[in-house]
Amino acid sequence: MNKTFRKILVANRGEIAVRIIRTCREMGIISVAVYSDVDRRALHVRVADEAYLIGAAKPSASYLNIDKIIGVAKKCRAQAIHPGYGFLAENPNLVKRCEKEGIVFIGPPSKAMEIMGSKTASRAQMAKADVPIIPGTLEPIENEKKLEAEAEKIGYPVILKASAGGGGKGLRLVKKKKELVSSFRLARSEAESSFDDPSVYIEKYIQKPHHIEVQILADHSGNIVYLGERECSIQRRYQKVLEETPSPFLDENIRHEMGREAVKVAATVDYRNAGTVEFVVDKNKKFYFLEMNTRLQVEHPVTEMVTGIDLVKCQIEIAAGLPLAFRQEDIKPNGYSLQCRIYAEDPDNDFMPSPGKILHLRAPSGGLGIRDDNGIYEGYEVPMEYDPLLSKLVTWGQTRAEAIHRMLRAISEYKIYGIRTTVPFFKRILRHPQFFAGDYNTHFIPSMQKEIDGDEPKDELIALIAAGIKSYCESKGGLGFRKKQKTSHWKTQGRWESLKRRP
Amino acid sequence: MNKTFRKILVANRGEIAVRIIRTCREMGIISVAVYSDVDRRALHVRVADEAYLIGAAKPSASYLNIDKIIGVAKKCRAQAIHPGYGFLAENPNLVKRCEKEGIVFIGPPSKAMEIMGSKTASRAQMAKADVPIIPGTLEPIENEKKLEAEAEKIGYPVILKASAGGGGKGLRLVKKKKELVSSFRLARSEAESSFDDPSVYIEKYIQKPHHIEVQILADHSGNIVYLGERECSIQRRYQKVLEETPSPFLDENIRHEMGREAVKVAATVDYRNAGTVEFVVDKNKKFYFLEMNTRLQVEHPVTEMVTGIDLVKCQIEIAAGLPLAFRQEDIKPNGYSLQCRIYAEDPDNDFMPSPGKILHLRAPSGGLGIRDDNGIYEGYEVPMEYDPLLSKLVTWGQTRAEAIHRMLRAISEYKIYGIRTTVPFFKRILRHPQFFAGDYNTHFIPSMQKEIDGDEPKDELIALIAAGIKSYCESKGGLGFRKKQKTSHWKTQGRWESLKRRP
Amino acid sequence: MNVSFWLDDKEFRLKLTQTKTNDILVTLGENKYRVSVEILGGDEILLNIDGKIHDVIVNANVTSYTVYVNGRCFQIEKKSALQILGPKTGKQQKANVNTSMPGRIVKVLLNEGDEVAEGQAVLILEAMKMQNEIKSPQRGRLGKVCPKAGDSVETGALLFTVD
Amino acid sequence: MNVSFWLDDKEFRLKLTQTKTNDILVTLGENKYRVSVEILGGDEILLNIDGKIHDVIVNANVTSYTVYVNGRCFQIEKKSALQILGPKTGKQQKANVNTSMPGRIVKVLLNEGDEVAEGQAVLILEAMKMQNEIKSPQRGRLGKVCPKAGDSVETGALLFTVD
Repeated sequence: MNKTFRKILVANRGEIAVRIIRTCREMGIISVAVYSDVDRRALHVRVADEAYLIGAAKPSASYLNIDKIIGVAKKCRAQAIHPGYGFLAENPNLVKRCEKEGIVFIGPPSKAMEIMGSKTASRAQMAKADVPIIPGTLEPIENEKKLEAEAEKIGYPVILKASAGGGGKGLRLVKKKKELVSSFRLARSEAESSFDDPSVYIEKYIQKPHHIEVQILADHSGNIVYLGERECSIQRRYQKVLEETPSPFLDENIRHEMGREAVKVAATVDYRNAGTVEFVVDKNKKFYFLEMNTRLQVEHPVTEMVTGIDLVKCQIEIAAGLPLAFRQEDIKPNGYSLQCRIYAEDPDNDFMPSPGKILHLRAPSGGLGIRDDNGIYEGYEVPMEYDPLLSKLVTWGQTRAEAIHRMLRAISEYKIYGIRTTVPFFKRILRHPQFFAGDYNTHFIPSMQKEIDGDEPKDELIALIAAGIKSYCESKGGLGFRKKQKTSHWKTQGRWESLKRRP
Repeated sequence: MNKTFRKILVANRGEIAVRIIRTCREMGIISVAVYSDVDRRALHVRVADEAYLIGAAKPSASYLNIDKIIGVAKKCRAQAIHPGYGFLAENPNLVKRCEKEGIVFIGPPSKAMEIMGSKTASRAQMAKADVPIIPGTLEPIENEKKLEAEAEKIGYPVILKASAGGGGKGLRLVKKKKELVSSFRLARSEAESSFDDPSVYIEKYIQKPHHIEVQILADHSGNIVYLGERECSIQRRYQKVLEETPSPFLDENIRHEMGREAVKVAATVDYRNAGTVEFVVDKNKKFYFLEMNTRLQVEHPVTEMVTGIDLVKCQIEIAAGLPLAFRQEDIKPNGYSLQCRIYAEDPDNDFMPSPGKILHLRAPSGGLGIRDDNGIYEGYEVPMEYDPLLSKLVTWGQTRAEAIHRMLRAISEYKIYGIRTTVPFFKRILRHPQFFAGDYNTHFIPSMQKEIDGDEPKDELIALIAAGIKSYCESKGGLGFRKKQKTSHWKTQGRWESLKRRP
Repeated sequence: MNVSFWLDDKEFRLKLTQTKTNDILVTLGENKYRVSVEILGGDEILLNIDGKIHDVIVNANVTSYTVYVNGRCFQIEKKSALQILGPKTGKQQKANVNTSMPGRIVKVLLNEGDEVAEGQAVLILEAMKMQNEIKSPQRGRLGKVCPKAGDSVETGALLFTVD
Repeated sequence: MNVSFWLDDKEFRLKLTQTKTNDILVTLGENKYRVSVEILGGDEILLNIDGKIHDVIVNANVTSYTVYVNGRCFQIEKKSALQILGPKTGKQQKANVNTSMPGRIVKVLLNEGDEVAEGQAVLILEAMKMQNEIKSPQRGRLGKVCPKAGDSVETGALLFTVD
């Protein structure tokens, strides 16, 4: 038997719940899924050992409802809860409740989570620990007078950010002094409506920035290791689109320097669990602490592909009190890995969400260095209530070029029909000479989108011919096409023999 | 552009054709499939860039027909032909014809192929080169008198083998002198009817043998490297069932000794291409040369998983005259890998072939260290004309235990319905304490099959309940079950709300 | 609703009572199971039995259900006890041997009228490059032997009978 | 057989002639294509056009075909030139804006009777945790604005009209 838990409740849905359940099964742990009304047929329910309905589609009634989740855990005697990412993953109340109920929370202690949950508190603590942070205020700006003074001190351009923010909401870039006050007011109002908290702080705006994060693991015994970085600069509206490791922008020295800083960040807050320290890196490779995500990250698979380490397994082992099975010098990342986030969004229509039924699905699985972490199946109805991530397609290669070409091949085999997805969008990125050269920063996608898309005119021709053939079959009632091959091969063989003479 | 070929014809079908086409696509090479009448809808046709019909289902009319394949290659201007395994892969006539037509054959020179194609010729040449071979005759036995003399010299038990043989045909184990002559006659008659050649030779019978093979790569410049071994002792009726690397039986010294011998074998015949040197290893880890397969091997993926090296890519680069991109010291196998061969055979009915239509297919693709090289899709009709290999499910793990548990998890997600497959058979192997301990030889499967299968009685109960529910739905016309969810979530929400009170 | 099924010559009686839109209470012998059901489309059914998930496939035909559970396949007969037990309890019946796979007949080993032992090979059928011995399910005398060497047969075709 | 299709407001005339059981000769303008066809079941069609393989999906409805080629999606209309060109050549027509996705209305930005510019946001629809501006396709005056803030809408529901 395994030395961790007999049974784990996975307090999440979609691809990440499926991914966690898979590791549970590999570890011999009984997995328990929870699901909302619209998720009765979701893949994470289908692959789980046990599953319990916890409420209505609205997250507050189900996936965000601590009472209901704790209720199921107690009823089915789960010894631990894995929160995945999103939903309750960074909610200290669940951690505290778990402590009270004697259930292990597979994550950090509540105190580390609380500190990192506040952008200003974490900045302050990191500044104290001599971790480099972006010049700016550490506290919310109280009034417009202080705002102007700070902006002068830092120097334009500056950026205004919601203290409680994330995902680009309540963000404002200010290039000139005259835009400062109006931007401040807008940012506060957005922050208020998005997060119930109007607090806004100010920072130096980093030009041509890279968004690079470092994966760490920390156990109960104070062992902390870093597992290399992930380059997350391919973003659209502050949302990550494609991630890769190693970053084509970093060199070995900076890489290890960032790794050591990430370990220091974790140590500073007595961290425990897998975690990610996010940095912004300027064009001169100077890096600044941005925030720490105290949970499994969406893009964790690329790190797994180059290190061979199952991060969810590590999380579970750490939560069970086991020491890390390896030391820093044992971690030798090998090769290159990319991840494409496939969303139910229409890239030809301003990335509008596209929920609905998946009528046809063919996902690539074969060949070396391919991984498809999805949460869907043919016939599945993607609900409109949750985020649109359908799948994370991941490739590995001995070289970065090999990983990219492998991704293009995998993308060419990925067929999702019935809803619109971002699958075709990735071809544009992957084939872009700047991306291929590894020469990009967070401005890449906006500038790429301004370029004209070099559509294949050939595809249009094929589509017309296909429609013509379909129309022909309809009018002739299918005529002669073997819709279902019920007759024997031998009987029909002669009929097709003539086709061999086709030039 | 790539520096190899613009266009390659893949002279094969099924999973291996698909696998080669994938690498072609990753290398930017146009892939050309050929197909027989019954393969018009085969997956290898669907994923190719181009495809040409070459004849009737019977292999001699299509996949074995050199004229037709060369004809297509010339017509579509393919610069090279990849033969896969089986069919024409070890036919020197195709190699010679390619040379004549100015088409590159992606494989070894015809001379190396010819030597290795003959068991006796290859044994003779290896004996001369001081490669250890099994004690026995090198030439076919001419008469029964010589037979008896040889058997005495070698010592019982001995084994009789067809010179042209393979796959267990024309094989006879002789334990005592009095069985010798009758076995010899039977072996000759079997050899005659199977291979049109009655030649039989005699060898020492190795007790508790392991079948272990070494992967090598050899380029035009005389560089030859070995990429570790594959343990292939899990066999049923001389057919490999499950392969793994590294072998749990070998130690580092023997491993490298075998690697160096394999390189010597390849050098002896001026080999070029990927190749596999097969050894039989006795219980004292003494190893003997068995044969060399001058082509890609069915089980090559496990080597790819631990080395990260795409063997098909290497074959193509070697054929194009490029030198190997790495040296022996660069090859550092990492972790453990297993492959399960999923066949269209019924394990509950003496492994009878089970061709037919795949009505439902769910293949595992997600999570770290999973690979599924298949040649099927939902709705595909597995033809009865070709071999029954549907898929090669491969896992990788940091430890052997991790790779095994991952395979069990993947197997639990593999659903093929409509035909019988060997999927459930692998659970028995993988869960067997002897297999898990790595303590097995070629006798494992026959002895395991004598044990009583510990079926889960729970599965039977679930099946009964499921049939009951199906019957209930049929009799009530589906009643109330949401067969298709056409109404809105909001409208139906209330109806399901009551279910939350389920205990 | 009450149903009777046969599995491996054993009878099972189930009682099914619908309690909610998607919930059915199943009684089998002494035991009760609360089953929540989702029909996923096609033959896929997702069962939640007292919290435990079972993702099964049920393919129905006139006389039986083919159920796939955890990769294993169960043939559940709808036939009544009498129909099933008939041939077993009476004296030895005539057996028809049909092929479960299409293929080509390589060799016919015995002739009509020959005595056969249980498990003795009667003919050899080739499919998927494998030669398979088709054996007699019981001792007796061969009645008809339908195909000749070289014939192609389709799934379900009668190969031979044993009297 | 001759057919006319419309793609991106351009007309295409195809001539289809069946030459063999699975072979069709397609003429489009000056070009001829020899197409070998396999209907794979469902909406999947495997085309072999002069040796080149195209694995496409064609979903038909009354007025159009949705064709998926290499991950791209093409909407091919069956409508005749007159029906399509009508609104384009005549004077500005009334536009109905329907929603292409289900969701909840977060905010209505303009009222009935208001002037709108082309591309101006009229309301905000939330789906999949994203807020999406629904914009006017043309300049004009808002006719009806159907939903209110807080309403849920289904795919295809009328959101507003522009006169």
